[in-house]
Amino acid sequence: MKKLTNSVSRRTVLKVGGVSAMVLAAPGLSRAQAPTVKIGLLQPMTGGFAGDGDLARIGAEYAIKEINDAGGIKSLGGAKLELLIGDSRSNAEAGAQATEQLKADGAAIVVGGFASGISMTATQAAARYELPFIIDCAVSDALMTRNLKNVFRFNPSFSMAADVALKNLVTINDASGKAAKTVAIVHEDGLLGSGLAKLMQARLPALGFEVVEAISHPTPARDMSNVVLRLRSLQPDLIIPSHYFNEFVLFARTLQQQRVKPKGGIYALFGGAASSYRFVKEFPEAAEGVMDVNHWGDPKNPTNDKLMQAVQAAGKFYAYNAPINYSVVKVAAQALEFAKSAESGAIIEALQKNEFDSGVMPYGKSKFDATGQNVNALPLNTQVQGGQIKVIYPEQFAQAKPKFPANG
Amino acid sequence: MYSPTIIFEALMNGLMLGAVYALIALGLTLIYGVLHIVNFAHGALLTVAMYLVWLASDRFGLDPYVAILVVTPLMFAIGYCLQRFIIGPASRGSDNGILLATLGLSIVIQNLLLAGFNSDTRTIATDYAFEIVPLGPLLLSLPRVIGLGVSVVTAVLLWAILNRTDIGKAIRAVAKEKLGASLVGINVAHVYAMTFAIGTACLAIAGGLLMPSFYVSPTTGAAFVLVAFTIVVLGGMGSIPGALIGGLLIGVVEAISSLFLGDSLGQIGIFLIFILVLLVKPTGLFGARA
Amino acid sequence: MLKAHNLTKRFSGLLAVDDATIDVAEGSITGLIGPNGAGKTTLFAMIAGFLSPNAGTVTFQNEDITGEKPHLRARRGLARTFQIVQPFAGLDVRDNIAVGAFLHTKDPAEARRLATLTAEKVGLGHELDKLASGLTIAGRKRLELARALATKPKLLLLDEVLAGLNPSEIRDVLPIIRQIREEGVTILMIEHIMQAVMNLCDTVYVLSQGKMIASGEPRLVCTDTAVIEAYLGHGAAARIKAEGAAHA
Amino acid sequence: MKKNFEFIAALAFLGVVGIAAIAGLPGNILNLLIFMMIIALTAQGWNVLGGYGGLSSFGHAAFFGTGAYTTTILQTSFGINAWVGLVCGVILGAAVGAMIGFLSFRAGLKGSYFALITLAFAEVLRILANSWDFTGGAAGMMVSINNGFAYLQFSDRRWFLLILIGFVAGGLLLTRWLERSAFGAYLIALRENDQAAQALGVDIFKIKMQAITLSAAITALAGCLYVQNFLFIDANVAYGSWISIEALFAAIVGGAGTMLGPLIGSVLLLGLGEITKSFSGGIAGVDLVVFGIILILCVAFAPNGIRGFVADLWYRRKSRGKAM
Repeated sequence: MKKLTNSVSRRTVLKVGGVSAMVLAAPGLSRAQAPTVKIGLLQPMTGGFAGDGDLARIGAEYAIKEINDAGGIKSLGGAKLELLIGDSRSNAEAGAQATEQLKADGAAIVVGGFASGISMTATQAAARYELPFIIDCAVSDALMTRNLKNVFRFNPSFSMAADVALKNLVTINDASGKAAKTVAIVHEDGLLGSGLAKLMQARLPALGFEVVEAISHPTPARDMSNVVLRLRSLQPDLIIPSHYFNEFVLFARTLQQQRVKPKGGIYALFGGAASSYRFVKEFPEAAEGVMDVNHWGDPKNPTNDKLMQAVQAAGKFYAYNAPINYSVVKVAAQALEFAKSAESGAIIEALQKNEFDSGVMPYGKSKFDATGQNVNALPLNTQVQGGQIKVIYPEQFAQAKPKFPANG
Repeated sequence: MYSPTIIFEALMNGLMLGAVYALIALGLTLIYGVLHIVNFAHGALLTVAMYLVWLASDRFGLDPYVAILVVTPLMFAIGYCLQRFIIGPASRGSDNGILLATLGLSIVIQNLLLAGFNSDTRTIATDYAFEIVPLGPLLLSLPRVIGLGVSVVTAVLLWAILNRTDIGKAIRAVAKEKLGASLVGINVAHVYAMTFAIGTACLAIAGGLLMPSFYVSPTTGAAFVLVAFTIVVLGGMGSIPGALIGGLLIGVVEAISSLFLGDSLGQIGIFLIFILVLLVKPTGLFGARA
Repeated sequence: MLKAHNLTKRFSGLLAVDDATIDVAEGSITGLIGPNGAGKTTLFAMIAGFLSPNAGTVTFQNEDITGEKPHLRARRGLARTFQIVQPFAGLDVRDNIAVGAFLHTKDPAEARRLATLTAEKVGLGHELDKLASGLTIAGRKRLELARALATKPKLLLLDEVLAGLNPSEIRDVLPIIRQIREEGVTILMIEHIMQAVMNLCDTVYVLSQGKMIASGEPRLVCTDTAVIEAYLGHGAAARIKAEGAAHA
Repeated sequence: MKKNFEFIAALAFLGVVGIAAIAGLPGNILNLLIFMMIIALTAQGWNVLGGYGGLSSFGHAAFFGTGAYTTTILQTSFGINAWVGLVCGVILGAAVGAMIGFLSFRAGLKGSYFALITLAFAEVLRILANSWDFTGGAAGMMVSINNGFAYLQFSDRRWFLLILIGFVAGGLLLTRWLERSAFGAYLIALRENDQAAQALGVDIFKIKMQAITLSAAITALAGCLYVQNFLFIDANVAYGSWISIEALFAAIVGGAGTMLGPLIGSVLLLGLGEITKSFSGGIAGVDLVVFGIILILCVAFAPNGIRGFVADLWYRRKSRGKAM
């Protein structure tokens, strides 16, 4: 049984390899028909996260157009890139299915994944074919502990981001003369929120903060007024929230309504709405002063502005999905360039061995370690100031000074 | 641990939110009491109502509270048609058939909304959403206070409709004795549809009360409907005072338990109440004898 | 064989059966009659275990079964039919009867063989493969009977098996009931059709407004003043007697 | 006779699928088939209780999830063999079924009440699994990748599909036994009329308990196999309402209370879902709208599902043929 398995899969690999070898051999013969290499973009185009998928597609398409306009993949004879979109339908199972489909449709490499659960099953599906997969923004640490050699992560992991967030918080707080001493954590009871709460409770005390309470709530939440009531009674200097978009909006609005204004303001890590222009435009008052540590494009990179305009032209609100997917496609293209082949093994090797330009992300040179994690990935601190989301930290990317304490 | 003011305020919060829960449950329990069915499409219909309120505000600039006046007859018509032309004929009176037809309907509605509006959440920004009514040391949210008031008025109105009008009498007759009612010339299919319509119209009011401070997405209704089921079961399936008191009770329980236990565990509390009532006293607090 | 003594059942204040006693002798056909709403079916339900009495005892073959569940009584050999026929609509006639036969055998083939035999006994032999929902009223009544018989009862409780049948159908069913008794099954039947009661029963009990008002040989009971008044109203007995005297 | 024909036809269908898979099918088709078989098995479980017993559960996720979590936890936290995990998962799933059944049937719940309480139990389990540490909390759990028969994981998923086909065929066999046995007759009898069944000596509590336990065991098995394929589970996947709904959908659309219903339903629904998705041009939810409409249409025009509908047509044609 086993033997048959191996021989067949090897034959399949050979066949695929053969086809691509033929394609690669072709350019000399038929210049007019430029070969194409397919890049799969796995995103939730439907379901609960459809909005995120949409932004990601805009970013990815922008990158593809840029690359093709600049002459395609040069080491593959100017091969043009074609974007295949796989719809993960916002759930883990469909994510695996869509990855299979991308493979069947001939994707040489897949980027995306978006959420941790979806990325988990999708990368596993890709592993069956040793199909290279670069995760765009899923943060769960567990994703990179599986020894899947086809899987890479472009974005910072949760613990990397948490380190940065805590370090920056201390720096900002120190600069204000330690305005904030007590902290309340308000989090959704899912993967993101619970993980954050646990980590913050473990590490904040050592940094001189007192965690007065960690309040969890379900998603979707019907009501935040009782959570806010508790906060009013606790009077923390700083609130660290972690929710998805809807709950963040509900929370911020309820805070505003109940006149709860913690001195230090709101400091979010991967905040659901804090880095969303939609929130900022729809509820400017509730959003003002909110700080977030999140994936964010380098504001000093001119391409980032162009991306923002492209998003606005499509009638959407800008969020990190666009720049990060623009950049991850760029990385994939560079990997193809290095690999000089559209074959899985070569691409994986190229990803392991080289350094990459990070597109519009503030990662400097991206480099993947043995687990596949980009060691130079870095989240940015943002703050809503005057109805704009401004980068406030680290300094080399900062557009504005932090306003801290936000309500001081 | 908490100051009495905070606890009292949580209590008020619970009462005020519970009133809106009760309004949602009123429709559900009315439909159960007459048609003897659990309407699984109730949550989806609440979502429809909320979208209609949102549309009225977004497209025509209507205030959500004013929109209630427009959306209520609309929802009434939708409810009537659904029961008269889809659920009724499709289920042919079988209990299981109705259960499945309403389940199918809820899936259709929810996903039509998804296809039409995608999954973005919609909110209405109003000037008064953040207003508070200071009551001594308490800060009560204005939309919530309005919610409490309107819910109580609606419940009284519903009671008056059932007890003082011809259709109300027909509804009560059908609820008591379907065969007898049809023998004395009451059109049972019409009465069923009217009941469903009234129950659905209640959702329009609930939608209007929620929108100023809440959001709507295609799955929003689902978050409320399980609570509504609990209230209906707790109050006694089919009992209108039961739904009202059950709603207020659940609101208070939720508020107090989330104050002391956190919101996540508060949810389990609701389900446990639900399970316990079903197991121990399926007729609920005010239900008719089985 | 069956002793139901001093049974009382209250429904939220309403006294449906009030201290009623009934004895069924082994091998007999015993009738239970009474005007509509007298509580006959309630009494039946208590004997079969579907309702538990507020007071009184049910003894079957000298064992107290008052608190026992219906299915355990069925296993003792106490079977009942329902006034409103309740066929298992999704099953064909044979399988309907087999449900009863499974009480004594777990072998599907044997149960279906028994079911076929029972069906033939009640005259359903040619409709074995029909769905139960496709039977006529008379057919369903027979099915109801066959299903109960398939449990091999010692005592059969028949709740108006003749109601709703036309005279010729009744004529067909009467010998079947007699035949069942001849095979050693004791029968207690609720019946409205007096012709059948007079014809079949050894003993008759009369229930009126929850109370047992008379019992005895059918002929005697029918002339009992209390019985006539229960059916026809106060003073009716006297009128009938007077009329009878006038005719004589 | 006709039941035999159906049974053989179903086995033949499964055989053809198996042979086609061995001969070589693209990965996405293979994936779809695997998923169809998992849903078919889940629905076969639902069918025992909901179809034959007439007790519509809206919370079969409770069993699916328990099976899935049990095998996952045993494998990852205790290093227990996948097959042993599978057996334990099935047993624990059955136990949860028995517990829910004991509570609900003792209280005499049926119809809407039973539907609601099963839904509530599944939700409670979902919330608990989402917050407990030993279920991995909200992060969910992963089964590590280890290919081989002993691990019930295969680098070549055709073998996995074949195993699934085997289980689904086992489900068919079980259903066939059920239809002929005393247990099955009792189950249908209590569905149609529990009082009449009691009068015939049927211990309805016991039969219902047996039915929910068997039903839960089969669905738990499907949950275990689900994990072996996706290797990842979290509370929303395991205990989410989607699996309850899909189990119920497949069984009812295919034909509740029939041997072939669950298989027909799952193949049809998932197949149709794929087709709709490819035609809906990326608009979300269209496939589910179609599902919902099919359910309503089935309730209205084919109360015995596709299987019943086709059988009716078949016999009507046959009897017309006879008349001529």
